[in-house]
Amino acid sequence: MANTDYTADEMMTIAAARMLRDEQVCFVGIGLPSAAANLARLTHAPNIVLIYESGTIGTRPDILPLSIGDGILADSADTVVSVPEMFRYWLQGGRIDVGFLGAAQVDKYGNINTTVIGDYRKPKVRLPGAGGAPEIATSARDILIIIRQTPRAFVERVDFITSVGLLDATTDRRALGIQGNGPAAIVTDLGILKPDPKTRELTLASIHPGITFAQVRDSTGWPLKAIEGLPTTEPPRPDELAALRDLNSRSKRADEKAVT
Amino acid sequence: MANTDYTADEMMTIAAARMLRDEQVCFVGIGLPSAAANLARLTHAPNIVLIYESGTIGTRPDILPLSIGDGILADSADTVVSVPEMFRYWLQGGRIDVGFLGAAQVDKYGNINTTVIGDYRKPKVRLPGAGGAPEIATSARDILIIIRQTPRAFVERVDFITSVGLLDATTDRRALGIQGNGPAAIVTDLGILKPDPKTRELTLASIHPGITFAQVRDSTGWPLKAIEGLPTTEPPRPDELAALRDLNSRSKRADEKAVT
Amino acid sequence: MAELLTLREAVGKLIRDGDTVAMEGFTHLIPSAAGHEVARQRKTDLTLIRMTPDLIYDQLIGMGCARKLIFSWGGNPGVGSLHRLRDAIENGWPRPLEIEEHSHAGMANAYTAGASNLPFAVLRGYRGTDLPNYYPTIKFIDCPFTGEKLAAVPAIRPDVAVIHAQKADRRGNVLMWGIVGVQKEAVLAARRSIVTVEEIVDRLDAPPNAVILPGWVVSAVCEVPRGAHPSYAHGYYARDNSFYRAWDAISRTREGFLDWMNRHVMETRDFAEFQRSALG
Amino acid sequence: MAELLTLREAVGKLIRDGDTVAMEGFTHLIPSAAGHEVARQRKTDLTLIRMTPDLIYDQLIGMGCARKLIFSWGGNPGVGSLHRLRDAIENGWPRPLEIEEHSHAGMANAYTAGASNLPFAVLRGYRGTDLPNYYPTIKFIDCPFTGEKLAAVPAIRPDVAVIHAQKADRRGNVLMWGIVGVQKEAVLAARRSIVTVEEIVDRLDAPPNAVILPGWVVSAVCEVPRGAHPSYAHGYYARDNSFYRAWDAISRTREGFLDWMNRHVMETRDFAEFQRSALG
Repeated sequence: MANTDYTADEMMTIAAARMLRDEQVCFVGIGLPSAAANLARLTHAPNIVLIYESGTIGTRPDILPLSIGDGILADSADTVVSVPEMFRYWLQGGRIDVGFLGAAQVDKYGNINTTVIGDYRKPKVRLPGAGGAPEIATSARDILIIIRQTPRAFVERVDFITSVGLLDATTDRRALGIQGNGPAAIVTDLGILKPDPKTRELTLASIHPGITFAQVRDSTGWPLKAIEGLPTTEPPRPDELAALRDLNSRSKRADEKAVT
Repeated sequence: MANTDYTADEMMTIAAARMLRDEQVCFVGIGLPSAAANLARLTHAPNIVLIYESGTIGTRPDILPLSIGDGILADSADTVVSVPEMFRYWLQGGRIDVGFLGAAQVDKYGNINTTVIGDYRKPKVRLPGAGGAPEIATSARDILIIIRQTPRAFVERVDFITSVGLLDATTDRRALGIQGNGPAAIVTDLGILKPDPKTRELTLASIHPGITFAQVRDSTGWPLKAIEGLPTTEPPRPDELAALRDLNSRSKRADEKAVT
Repeated sequence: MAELLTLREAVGKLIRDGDTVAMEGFTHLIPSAAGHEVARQRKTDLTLIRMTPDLIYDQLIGMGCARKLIFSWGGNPGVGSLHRLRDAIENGWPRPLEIEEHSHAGMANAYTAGASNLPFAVLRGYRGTDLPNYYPTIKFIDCPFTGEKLAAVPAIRPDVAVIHAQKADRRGNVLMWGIVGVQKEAVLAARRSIVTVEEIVDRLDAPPNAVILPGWVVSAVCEVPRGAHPSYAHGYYARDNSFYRAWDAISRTREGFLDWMNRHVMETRDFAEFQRSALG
Repeated sequence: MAELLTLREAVGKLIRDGDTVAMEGFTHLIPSAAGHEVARQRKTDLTLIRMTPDLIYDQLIGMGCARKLIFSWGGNPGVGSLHRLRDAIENGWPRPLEIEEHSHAGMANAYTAGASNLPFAVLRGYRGTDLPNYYPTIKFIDCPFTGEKLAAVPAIRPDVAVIHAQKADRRGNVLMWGIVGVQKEAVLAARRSIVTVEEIVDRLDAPPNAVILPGWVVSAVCEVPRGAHPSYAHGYYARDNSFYRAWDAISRTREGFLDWMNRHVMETRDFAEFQRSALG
């Protein structure tokens, strides 16, 4: 049944791209989110509006940027604004439908850690830190997270809340005055997790072809549940795969050519 | 002695222009302040930086604008910024040496009224209101005011403080957290008034040629004092007069030509 | 996503009686044609917001469209008074006009807060002036770090913002240049927006970092050539200073004003016809 | 009024030991040459402020120039960790590094407050995150009108801001375009400033509403071609992604790092010589 002529990363990127709709305004993190968002733009969502925190609005790069502020993002944008304007008028302004984030660590309630593993004052591993994520996570209407699923990355409770997800079983985002809804889905290389409407706990909502539930459970740092009648993710369609591979190979060629 | 081949308004504008120094950064009101500031630029202060609240920075109009946002101000500027940026980064930012204002009414302590004559809720005369003046009056390092001197305009106490001068005999600007020094001089068609260093009361510091102290006193709504050994303002020099008249006639011609 | 509409359609659809409406444009790019259309459609009970009411609001106030005005400088620039504004404030004609007065800095910051989805703005302003004595919308707060006292004003969040710009493309992306005032902030602070433009073009050909409003933050774009007259549009036409002076006489009496408005605005179909009627 | 100086002169004159220094440039226009010169002149005890420390601060931290870092995202973009930054935080090498951490939104607003001469900035931020538990510089205040709780951060007011831009004219007016980050705010928030540029020209030929810093708000302008490398200058050269990747290996060990810095930075005279030495 499953076309296995694709990688787990390809499945992940394509599954994430599918969650975006045409004409949505999407605030895009660099790396996996950027790949998925641009794939959406090049397939089913040609009028999606992509925004990068470097200030580029309505950008249409024909290759994937390596950094959040590559020249191609400015060249292909409808407009470029300053970073303060981006965070004040556009993100905080409430104009973002989907905030699309990566993460180093995510917990059962979709809280994100990109700051430290271990104690903040005496970290085992020092990670890059917050960047734009804390305010993307609260100001965008909905949040999508894309991340490879491992027990180290999927933990019961993050060591440090860099960016809020759904907090915990008892604290409501609204009670803290947070405007956005928080994580709508976590797309991984194994499946798609969504918060349970009652408990807010991330629950497996779709499993990628060829993956077993045991595999997903073993890659998760809390006792993962799945929804009733767990569906299998539609495998990558040929047009999706072709578009993604074109994008990746164009990006790779451009990167090699640019070497000075 | 006095060359009388000039008008009182010419003396006023030239006396005001002389108070500006080269390379100062001057936030300019429209009308008389704009005329004086541009005259300074065209005579002894070629590198004065003129800023208008419409967002034009480093403007060098060859004719006088009729409005605060004429096209010539943008065309001849080093840069044009938005109005919020102008008030936030440039005026409030503390970058202005001299705020140059007009007024409808000014009182003994240099407080300015451009809001109402009479009671605010039941005004005898409704004036245009605050505009940029309240924050120019507090954020610029020093304030110059240019205004024709009449008993109606020079009052013991303004009906409404639109923009603070030196408040009164007892209240200190610094105590209110105001950063700028306030009025350094009021230039009129009769003379130049400056605050007494002790009492803060506006005091005649220079009298224009051909004007008597009695005239100035009768044009003032409080018992005006003069400084010891009151000097006479140097009459307009031929180069000053020529530059001012050139500027005025160029402006008049441009205005007539622009009639549609 | 911006719809390309006629101005009549846009005003009919997007501005409702009782709305709070901000028509901005700082001397430059004043949306005069849109102001006329609001009068023509006899919108009422509007709360009008604008830093400089100018002729555009003098007309709407004189026609009785407004119940309240929020502003910071209400004169005829370089000429004198706005007679209809004064008549409304001083004599309640044609109806009482509630006013809320600010400084330019206060309003510019309030628009910025609105565009930023903040409930208030902080500024070094209003200290020592009489305005805070009359308006509870001007408060003073303490800096949580230094204890300094600073002014605070509530954000401006209009129902509708109306601006004029030089160009839009067919996706409704708007480009303006020159003196750009608070127009971007006004549109971003508002729930809905109407942008009239000099022309709709295939490509904006905007320089880097130009002042652009993407079509997806604008409700309607309407092509209205010379739609800012007697204000101006940089690169298209100059300010009509003589009209500003003429307005002083037109607006001085109630009868003269009504006669002129009826003849040239209320009884014309659109701004093109107005111009033929009033300007020859 | 800006002086046209060599970079060596500018750094020597304007940056003092113990200063708080903000070197900004968001991916684009990073003032790398100026960073080298600070290391070359062995400035010490600096408090370094920068949203994204990037290679420029990895180098200064590894050379022991910094006692404190204020930042919001500290990685090698698209590559991985900043090894010198991590070594300083995790192991205190070559000296302990105090850190103060924010979000991008927090820092961008703090720069804006600095440029605006306000003591603090208000934002919808940090809610529900752990950062406020560690830093008293993140507080929550109540809106005086609505009672809503909002975050507040103190303004950034550096002693010196250092940026790179595309062009300046001989009066020191600076023009930049493309991704302009927080550079304008950084310069306006600082007491002193150094701007390195790709070229000094007779006329800027700037488009309308371009991002310009007038010469009178800049302390020194220095012509340093390719001065942003391995970052880029839009219109001049592209980002050197391969150098960012190479940095991972260069900086991984203390010895490798010191060797590279000594050879290519400390023992070269200026950025032109550095480039010949390090990049061939």
